[in-house]
Amino acid sequence: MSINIKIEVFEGPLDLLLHLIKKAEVDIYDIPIAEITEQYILYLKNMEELNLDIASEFLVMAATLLEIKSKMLLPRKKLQEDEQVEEDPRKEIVQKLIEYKKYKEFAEQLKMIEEQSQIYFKPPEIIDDIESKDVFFKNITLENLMFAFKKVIEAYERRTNKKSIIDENISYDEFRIEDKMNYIVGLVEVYKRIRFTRFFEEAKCKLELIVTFLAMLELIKLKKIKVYQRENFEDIYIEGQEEEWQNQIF
Amino acid sequence: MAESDFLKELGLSENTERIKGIIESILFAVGDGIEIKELASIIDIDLKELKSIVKELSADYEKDNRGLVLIEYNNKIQLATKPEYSTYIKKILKPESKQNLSQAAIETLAIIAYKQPITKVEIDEIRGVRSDRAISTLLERGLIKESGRLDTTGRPILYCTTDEFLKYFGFKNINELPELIELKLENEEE
Amino acid sequence: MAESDFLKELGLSENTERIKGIIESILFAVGDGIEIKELASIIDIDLKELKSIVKELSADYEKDNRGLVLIEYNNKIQLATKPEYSTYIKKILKPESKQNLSQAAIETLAIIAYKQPITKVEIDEIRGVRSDRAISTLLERGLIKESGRLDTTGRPILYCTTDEFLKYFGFKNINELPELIELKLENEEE
Repeated sequence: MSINIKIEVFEGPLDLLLHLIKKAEVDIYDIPIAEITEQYILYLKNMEELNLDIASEFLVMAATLLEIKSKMLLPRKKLQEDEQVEEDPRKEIVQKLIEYKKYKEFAEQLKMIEEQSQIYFKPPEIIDDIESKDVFFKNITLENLMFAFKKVIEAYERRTNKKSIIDENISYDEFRIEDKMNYIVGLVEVYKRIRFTRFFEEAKCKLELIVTFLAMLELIKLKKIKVYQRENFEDIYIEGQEEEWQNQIF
Repeated sequence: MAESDFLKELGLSENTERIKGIIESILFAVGDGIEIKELASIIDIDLKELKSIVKELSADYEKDNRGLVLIEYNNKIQLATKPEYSTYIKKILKPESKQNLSQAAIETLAIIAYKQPITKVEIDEIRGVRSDRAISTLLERGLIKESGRLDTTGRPILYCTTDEFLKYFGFKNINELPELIELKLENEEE
Repeated sequence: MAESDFLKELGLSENTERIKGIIESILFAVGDGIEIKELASIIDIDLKELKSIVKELSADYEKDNRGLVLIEYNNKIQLATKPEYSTYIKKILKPESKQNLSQAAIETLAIIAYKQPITKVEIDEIRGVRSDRAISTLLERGLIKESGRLDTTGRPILYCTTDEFLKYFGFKNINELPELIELKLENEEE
């Protein structure tokens, strides 16, 4: 008899045994152990001939099958001697096979789902570093910012009768162009566009006015700020140089 | 007045539409499952209301002009592509982005899914072979995870399935799994 | 025949809707820009026809119930979330930055926003309490910054708000703020 066994890959001895049982079309609860053992060993021999590595588990199973086979050949003890029905030597292996079969069938279902369910997911968005510097607070909105301001101003005005806080400062007779330049640049940075007169409203003396004006001229020279007027006699505005002011209304 | 009722209705439904948009944008950005509860707190909306909007949204996606579906598992929702358009996606995505599991891995997964939490020794016992490689593949794919240790000699690691597993196979939660298997097996025996 | 023309029309428009769905699913799965040419070859459709469908699709996304937009650049198209929903997305993608500002910090921020540039002494004066901690919190959070020094005794540091502050409240520039507050305060007094 020519051996024409297609060498399939089996996941393990249980997988192979299930295959042989199915092929032999026998009842799993009543395995013809001699026949199945023979086929099992034949399969291992075929694997050997093909120089396939045989996992040790396959060999252990071969030994187990041979042991069951020899047990099956022993004459059965009489039932009268013992109340208990003697165990079928195949019982353990059958239980194992049945349990394994259950999971194998479930695995088959999973495989089918895997092949059919062709859905794809999208990788999550990565928020870059620049954005991650953003801060978010749960409890702060423009509304409560205004409310907070209104409250503190009211409280302040109840405490004092003064309108201007700047007046509280003691002016010092040393106004430096450098400081005024920083001051102007700071303001321009904050407000982007400021009325020219704004810089002089807070001046406390003539000297300060002059120093401020000089600082402004210096900044214009350094091209740090722009001064412009839409029409004669209209307000003069100061703006940061880097601003795209052409795009604005003026 | 009927008119004001109508306007109120209109306002509410406009709001619903906007919330759908918000949900979509969040799910798109996250690219993963998100708990419905968390979503409700982010949008600052009643959980019950959100659930009903999610249901509507899910139905919206069924239209032909939509390429996405809303999947649900473990009280999470996630966006995914429509299965019927997968042929087109396969054409552009690299094949390795979706590799089917080996027989050993899928058997091991089946056992873990059914018997979780379970140790490697128990899995080996059921399969009749060692499952080391299958387990490490499944861990790598994020389909299973370690979940504590058993209180016996050697304190072996216990394995269980992940949300990724539910998502991958389209199960809503792990509880429905054993029932599904049992049901299937019974039907086959008939 | 007019009837068959009508049916043909109908068939075509159904097909258009389906192609929209296919485009959406591809863009979603890819999660990046894709060349329109490549898209046309994947869907196996005329480039001109695709471009007109993409245009329609882009308009579809403008509806309220959509959370995505179709962006175009370099003959590529890509899906992105709608900018107006970004606050929600940031809430979930960066949960660690969800913090509350203290009342002291809010008050201090309000004063600086309105009166900038302003010194710590002036802030303390208005609040009636020391604002050191509030100021350092605001500096840390990047909502305020130092902007030079005042020309008086001790040359105290001046504080002003940052671009971050503008971004957070959605202002284009700081000029909008005092006017808004003025308006609001007047309205409240009415």
